[in-house]
Amino acid sequence: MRTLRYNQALCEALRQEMDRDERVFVLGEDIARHGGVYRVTEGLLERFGPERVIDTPISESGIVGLAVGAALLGMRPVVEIQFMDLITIAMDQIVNSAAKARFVHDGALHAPLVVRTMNLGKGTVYSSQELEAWFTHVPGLKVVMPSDPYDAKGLLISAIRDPDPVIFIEHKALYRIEGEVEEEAYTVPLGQAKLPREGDDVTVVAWSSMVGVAEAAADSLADEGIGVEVIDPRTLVPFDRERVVASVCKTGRLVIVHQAVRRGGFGAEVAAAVTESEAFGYLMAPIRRVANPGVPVPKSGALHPPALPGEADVIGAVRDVMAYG
Amino acid sequence: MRTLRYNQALCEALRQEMDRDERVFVLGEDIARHGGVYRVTEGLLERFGPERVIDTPISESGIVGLAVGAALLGMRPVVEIQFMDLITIAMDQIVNSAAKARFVHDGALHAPLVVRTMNLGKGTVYSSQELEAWFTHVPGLKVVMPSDPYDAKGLLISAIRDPDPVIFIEHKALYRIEGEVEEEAYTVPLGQAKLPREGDDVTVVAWSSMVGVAEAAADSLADEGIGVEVIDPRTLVPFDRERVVASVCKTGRLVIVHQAVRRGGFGAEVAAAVTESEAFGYLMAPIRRVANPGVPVPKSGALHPPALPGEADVIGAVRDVMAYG
Amino acid sequence: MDRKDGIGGRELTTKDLVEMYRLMLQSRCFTEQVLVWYEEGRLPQGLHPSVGQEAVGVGACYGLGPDDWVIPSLRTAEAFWTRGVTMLEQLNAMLGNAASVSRGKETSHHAGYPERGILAGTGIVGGSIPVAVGGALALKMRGSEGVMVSFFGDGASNRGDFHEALNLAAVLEAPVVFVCENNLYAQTVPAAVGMAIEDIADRAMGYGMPGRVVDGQDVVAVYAATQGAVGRARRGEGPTLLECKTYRFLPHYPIFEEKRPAEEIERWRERDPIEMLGRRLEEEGLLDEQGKLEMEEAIEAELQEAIGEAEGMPMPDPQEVFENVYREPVEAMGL
Amino acid sequence: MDRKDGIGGRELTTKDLVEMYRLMLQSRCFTEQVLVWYEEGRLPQGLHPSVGQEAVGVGACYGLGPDDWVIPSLRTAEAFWTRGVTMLEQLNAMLGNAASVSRGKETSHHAGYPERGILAGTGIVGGSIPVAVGGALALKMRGSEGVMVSFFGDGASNRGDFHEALNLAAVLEAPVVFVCENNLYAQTVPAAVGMAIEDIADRAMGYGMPGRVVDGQDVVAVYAATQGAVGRARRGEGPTLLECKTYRFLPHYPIFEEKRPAEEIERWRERDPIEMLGRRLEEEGLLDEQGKLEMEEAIEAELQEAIGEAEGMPMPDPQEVFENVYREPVEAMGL
Ligand SMILES: Cc1ncc(C[n+]2csc(CCOP(=O)(O)OP(=O)(O)O)c2C)c(N)n1
Ligand SMILES: Cc1ncc(C[n+]2csc(CCOP(=O)(O)OP(=O)(O)O)c2C)c(N)n1
Ligand SMILES: [Mg+2]
Ligand SMILES: [Mg+2]
Repeated sequence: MRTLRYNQALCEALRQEMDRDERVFVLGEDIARHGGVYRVTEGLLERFGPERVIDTPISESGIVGLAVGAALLGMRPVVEIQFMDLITIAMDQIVNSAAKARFVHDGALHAPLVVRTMNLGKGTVYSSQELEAWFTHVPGLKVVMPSDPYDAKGLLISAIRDPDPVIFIEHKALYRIEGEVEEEAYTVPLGQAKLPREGDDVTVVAWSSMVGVAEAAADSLADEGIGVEVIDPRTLVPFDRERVVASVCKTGRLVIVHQAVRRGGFGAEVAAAVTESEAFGYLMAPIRRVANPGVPVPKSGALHPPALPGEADVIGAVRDVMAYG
Repeated sequence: MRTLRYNQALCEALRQEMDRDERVFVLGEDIARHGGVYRVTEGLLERFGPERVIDTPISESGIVGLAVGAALLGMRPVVEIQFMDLITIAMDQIVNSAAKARFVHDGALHAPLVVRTMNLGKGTVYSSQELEAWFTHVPGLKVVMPSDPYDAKGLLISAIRDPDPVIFIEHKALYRIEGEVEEEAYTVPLGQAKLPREGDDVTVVAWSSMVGVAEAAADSLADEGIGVEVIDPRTLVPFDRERVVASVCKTGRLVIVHQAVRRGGFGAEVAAAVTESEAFGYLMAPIRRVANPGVPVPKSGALHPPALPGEADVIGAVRDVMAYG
Repeated sequence: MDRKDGIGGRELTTKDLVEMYRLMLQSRCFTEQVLVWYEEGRLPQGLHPSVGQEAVGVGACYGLGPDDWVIPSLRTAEAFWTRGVTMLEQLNAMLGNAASVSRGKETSHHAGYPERGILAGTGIVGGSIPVAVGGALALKMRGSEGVMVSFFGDGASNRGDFHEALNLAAVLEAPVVFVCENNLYAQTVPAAVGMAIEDIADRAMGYGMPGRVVDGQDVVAVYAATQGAVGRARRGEGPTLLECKTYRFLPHYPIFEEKRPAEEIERWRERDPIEMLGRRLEEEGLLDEQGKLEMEEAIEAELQEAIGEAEGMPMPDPQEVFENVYREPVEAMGL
Repeated sequence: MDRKDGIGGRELTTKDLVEMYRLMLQSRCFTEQVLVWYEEGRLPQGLHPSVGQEAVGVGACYGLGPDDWVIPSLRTAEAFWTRGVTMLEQLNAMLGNAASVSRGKETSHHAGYPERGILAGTGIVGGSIPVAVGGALALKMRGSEGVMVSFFGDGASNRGDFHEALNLAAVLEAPVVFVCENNLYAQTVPAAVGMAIEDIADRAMGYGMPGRVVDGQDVVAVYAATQGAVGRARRGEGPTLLECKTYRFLPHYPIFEEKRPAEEIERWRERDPIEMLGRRLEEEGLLDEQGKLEMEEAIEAELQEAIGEAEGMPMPDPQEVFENVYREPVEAMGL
């Protein structure tokens, strides 16, 4: 298989879906003439023309609302919101117009739109927030967070074909990573976790940019003789609960890693779900979360270490749960 | 002490704070001429005039942004957002303008505003969402959810005097309940839970409209010989973690009750925090959450039973955790 | 046939005028009766009465075709009637019974009837304006001749979504007609407190589209203005903002106290849209007192029958609440 | 002294004109130097160059008093200089060192300097327009004579917050001046693609406030228009929208490819605001070639000294990230 970068894999997914299905169109700021700030929509304008590749004014709420209307009347819009912090403007349209359309129409209509956005991880205070947890709390929305180029393509195709509104969250730290990607269009089903590392001692659940960090930590810990099982759920809604629960039943220890703020983060949901499950009886140590400790992400790199979770934090947490009891 | 209804207690808090501090003013839709849909601002226009009691156009984002600006330049605005679902429009201003003002100005300025809003519990699909979890995830915000008239007054006064932005969440189901309320202005500190019921067998953490439900369940369960300790955290940020952890260390069992959707709800955070804490070693049963199981709140009462948690659900969950193992 | 001044639509026949009268009358009868039933506790909810504003929804929807779509505001009951929804259907929706269009999931003013070109609006005032633009864009992209009509109030025109939606519609040349029902109040806040302008139509200029003030009490004027705008949209000439000046004769919702000046209400009651058309029909000898009475009796009969039938319907199975949250059942989400 | 046509402010002296020239020149030198340092990896970030637009921020802020406040856009570097912020201060902010105004928490274009009447804007385009209205309202409520000046781009004027903010300002008669820097592009999207109108000033009519088109390359014109609007606001006559037509000579941000038509850029470069004022100063014998050179040298010297000093500063202690999230330390939140 050839390799592609994460952003190229996404671009290929869009191109192939637009080739396949003329109802698919893309819209957002700087996505047409410029090809997207992260080049995910590069070349689409030239191929599909300005009717299907639309540069919009700065109107995040308006364009998501517009996409909902287009989806309800038979199109398959893919909106780009330039970074996650901006989605704060479009929450009404996502939560009220999109998420509830199928419900209020009792299935007679539905809103098959994809909102692509990205967590930037480290930007300014106003461009570093990771807000996936909000969307998981809203019935009607699916939430997808690919961690590598292969999944990026396959999950985006699944998201576009999915009949429900999908919040598709990319990550700036991943756009340049390369990986093998099939040329043909393919789907990665929503709701199936993958296990980039298997191990018997500790389960580490991580997603998006944190999967690589967890893998690196697992590799270091292997040298210490600690077997870490890394689970990448790939989609938070639907969530592959069974896979996580089975792993914790095996290892008896769980560490959850995300870059978002710990308090109220989706890690809490994973921890709570495991604690509610049959895995409870197997837990040998408290569940640990590695996450932003509750601060805005500051601009200065000097202030990053305590704010942003890294490999050392994961290693520390794994050692802690191993040492418990 | 005389008794007041919850909404009257809130109104008294506003009136007394406006008497005390001329920087305090209120704004929102239908709050002046009409006195608020739930009469929380009744009589304020007559007493303080239209400069300090402002009926605004329907501009939720604009009025929260406006309140942030006024707060930064020395005022103490109290905004009303007519119900929680509407706050989806104002998320940018809350999350970016308000929550981060102190941080980006490194304390040289801060934004002492209160956003009052209410969970309606049962309305239409579009007026029943309980979204407190979102705000707990945002560093810089405090989140207050009083469950009775006494706390309503004392916590609102604390919120107004607090130098940080506070999301103050009332509940429609509570507005008419009566309770004893001191005439003088008083504060209930943010971050201190209360224990409306003490018990040794199971800890039940519940807030807002669910406190009464939990109390009723506790009373029924007492007849069965089960001692339920009900904890009302009163504020989710700051959260009285110590009190909850100590209780679980004592009882070994935890049930969390909220009306919001379970997935991604604040109950997950409570469960995760307890699982991470020293209480872990005392847990004798899986933690259980009683909450909306993941559906929009439907309009028809016929569809409510599975969607809305009630006393029977709390009783069932408590019995479950008692029966475990 | 659309004239340059934005007046359009085919010539209305006697039958049309009588039917418009009937639709407005039905709306009035339905609303007044529902409010009584609500008072009596016979219905679980009231509604946002459109009494006084009937000409707007009827005039704007009359003349729309099967490919056209509308999104009513919380108050545009007339859009439902004019698009062919029956009183029984809306009563089912209000009761939330198993026969209702959403099988109890949502109520009448947020009901969608896709096969009659009605999309449900959300409860967030102004939120459906961008949705309407998207619907219009989809119609255009799919090569349909259809046009979208978006209804909202004066209050909604102060929402950011109004601004973004009208701007988007203009740049995308979406086939949409914006019908602002300016009834001078947003709940209890006078339009004059919510904005420092007289005519919302003036906002159109800021988007590069035509804006017109329309007499919202004159159903024929509303019809003609809407048809003019619909014609423009159908020909690919883009969106139009119509501001229909109107007034609700009743409070926002039953629980709201009436605090508007009595003389203001009185003044507007003199321009009752039903009476205005009724007088014309009478003057032109098209419908006399007797005809009106028979019409009203027919409506009342249908209404009484409908409530009986609606009340006789079973309620939905509670477990249906887990359906149509997603295509898959809720449990499939794993959490 | 404000004339009826909205032109106002005291007569500018020679000293004023030379100082305005100097401020624009400093902004240009700073930006160009910073972009080089950024290329060289000497600074951790670039900036949104205002090259070509210097007349707007300088003209609008010149003449503001100590009680007045501004919120700059991401591109209004000139607001900082004109309000007295030094190049050293902004370099500290860019480096995120311990001496920076936010001790590393945020960067230069989102920096606030309260003691100089500068509020930090957020990174959400348009988001600070309602905040400015609230600031203005606070000034009015506190009985201050101060006026708020809100800067934003053409792109921001398509945001819902622009609409809500201008409408609120009008109904509340807030002492605020809206200065739209219309540089014809929002990142890579031409204003003509983002809106179907020529003049953003036309939007003012929809709120009931005056809107004026201003030559944004002519610093004196910007000064006079702003002073006129500030005078109105100070007298309690409410807000004004000024649209300054301008152009950025460089791409949005260093990473963006230049795709705008070369001839368009060329055309605007002929109206370089610094050269325009420079020519006038020369013609009027107020500042000659030599004087300009000396001025530039002085700026360069200050700049070189500043970077040395800024680079010599210690970085903040990482634990400071836990400060000023709340008044209390983060741990006090319990979770
Ligand atoms: C965004 C939003 N804000 C507030 C409300 C509460 N609310 C419901 S109807 C209404 C007034 C709407 O006024 P207008 O748009 O003029 O329509 P009208 O009711 O007069 O027909 C308000 C404030 C809401 N539903 N949505
Ligand atoms: C609401 C929002 N959408 C998108 C962005 C990304 N973005 C940053 S600057 C910019 C363009 C702003 O254009 P304009 O308002 O004209 O200001 P200019 O950069 O031209 O000075 C965009 C789209 C943002 N920061 N905020
Ligand atoms: Mg109205
Ligand atoms: Mg611009």
